[in-house]
Amino acid sequence: MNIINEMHLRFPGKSVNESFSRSAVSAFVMELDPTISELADIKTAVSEAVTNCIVHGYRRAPGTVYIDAKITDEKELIIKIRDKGVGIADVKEAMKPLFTTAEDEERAGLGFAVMQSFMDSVSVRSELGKGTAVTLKKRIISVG
Amino acid sequence: MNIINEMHLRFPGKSVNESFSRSAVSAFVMELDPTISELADIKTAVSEAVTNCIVHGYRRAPGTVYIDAKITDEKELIIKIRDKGVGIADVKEAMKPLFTTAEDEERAGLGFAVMQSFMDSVSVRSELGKGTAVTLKKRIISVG
Amino acid sequence: MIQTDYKNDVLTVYLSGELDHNRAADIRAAVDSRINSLRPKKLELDFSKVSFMDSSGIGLIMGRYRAVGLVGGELKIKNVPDSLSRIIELSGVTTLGVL
Amino acid sequence: MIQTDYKNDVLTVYLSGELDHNRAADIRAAVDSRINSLRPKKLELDFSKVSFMDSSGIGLIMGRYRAVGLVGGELKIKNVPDSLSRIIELSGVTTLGVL
Ligand SMILES: Nc1ncnc2c1ncn2[C@@H]1O[C@H](COP(=O)(O)OP(=O)(O)O)[C@@H](O)[C@H]1O
Ligand SMILES: Nc1ncnc2c1ncn2[C@@H]1O[C@H](COP(=O)(O)OP(=O)(O)O)[C@@H](O)[C@H]1O
Repeated sequence: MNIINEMHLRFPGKSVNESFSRSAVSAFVMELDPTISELADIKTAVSEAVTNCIVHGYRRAPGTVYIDAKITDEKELIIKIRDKGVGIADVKEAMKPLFTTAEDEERAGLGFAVMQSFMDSVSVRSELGKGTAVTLKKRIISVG
Repeated sequence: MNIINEMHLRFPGKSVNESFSRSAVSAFVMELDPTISELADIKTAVSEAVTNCIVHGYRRAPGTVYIDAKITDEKELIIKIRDKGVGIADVKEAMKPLFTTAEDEERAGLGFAVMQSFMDSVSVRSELGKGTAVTLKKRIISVG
Repeated sequence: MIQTDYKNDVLTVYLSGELDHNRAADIRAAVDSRINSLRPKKLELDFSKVSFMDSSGIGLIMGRYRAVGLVGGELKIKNVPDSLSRIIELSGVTTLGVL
Repeated sequence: MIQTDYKNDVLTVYLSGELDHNRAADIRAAVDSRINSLRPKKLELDFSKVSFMDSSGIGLIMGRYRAVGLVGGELKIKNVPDSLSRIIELSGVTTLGVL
């Protein structure tokens, strides 16, 4: 497996950048000629992870969101989305559907569930007080 | 004048990233609610500058292209596009319409002319053997 | 910013564009102020013009389900585009009988 | 990848999508191979489906002007969308009488 393209993006954790960042990732993926539905899945998963950095990671103090995306020669997209925010105490619990620590803000507790359903794999590394990194992978199926 | 949003992007100087990078900048600018024509101008200017990094800056050896974009509270977009490539010996000459050092590759020598025509201002800093940085500015006119 | 319609005790809200966390707060405020002043028997959220939605949209649906319930009304969501059917199903809101 | 049409000594090339440096090389190769095998009296580049173009597209036009000239033909460009008119005018290709 070789990396054939990559991009590195960082921006302040402001809500307006949720839309910007998923569009940027979407533009990066175009090289793989994804279907509309694959593209929608990727945008949705990226939106969940970026929103989590902003809503949860930087809940106490604003900070920078980092996206590193790679494309392999096997048409796999690997996206790491990370913050240097509060971190997650119990990742396993956090990933359970409907679990949320921000109910009053109408978070549904489904961000990780959506990422898992829409991508091939989701892995989370987090340390309290240090931040959280979510790595999403999806293989784009060639058509034709 | 205050910076209200910014983004920093880097990617390898591959031709496929010409399209990716202008789309990413375009997505970043959406916050300013640009007209379709303003958006097209920005995409075109960014495409010229990024293509120059790839075609000229990294002519001898591939390298990374860097984009730093900012939005001010006066609705000004400031985009710096730079490479660490060969640099430009005579910037004034390089900026003249129809001047090109890559005629055999069908470069028209109009990249800088397009940037100047489509943006409010273009400034170039370059050092031989060190690289080139082009800064593009454009104020987005509010509608309504 | 959002288009609404009120007729025969039914409040219809036409959502549009990309429904993410950034947009959800404004929509929530606009819809809740109408719910509280009109106290509709039924709140209809029309998704036909929604081009994108993440789980923030689910939170918005659940929240309006509760908000309209508090004034004795019920929620219906309609015209969900095919592209959103997966996230709607995954969310389980269908079990609330809102569809 | 590019659609072409040849009739009565006229070679028509239907360009589409985003015409940048990345795309230009492939288009150049495809068009020049047809120019050299067909030796058309006229080459028409149809821009109606081009959604974006930077100065690489100008280089492509100038290059085909020369390439078709070498086999005794002339170049015409047609159906230029409004969105591209500014870059076309700025380029000065209009002075070649190709429009
Ligand atoms: N980047 C992050 N930083 C800190 N906590 C996070 C982060 N991402 C997720 N979490 C925690 O995991 C929980 C579940 O996340 P998720 O499934 O996306 O649901 P939601 O965002 O709706 O709460 C969050 O409520 C939060 O407690
Ligand atoms: N990033 C760069 N690195 C090195 N040289 C550059 C760079 N950008 C522009 N140049 C020089 O300036 C010239 C004019 O650039 P431009 O007006 O964009 O026309 P073109 O790209 O068609 O040659 C180029 O031919 C090249 O010699």
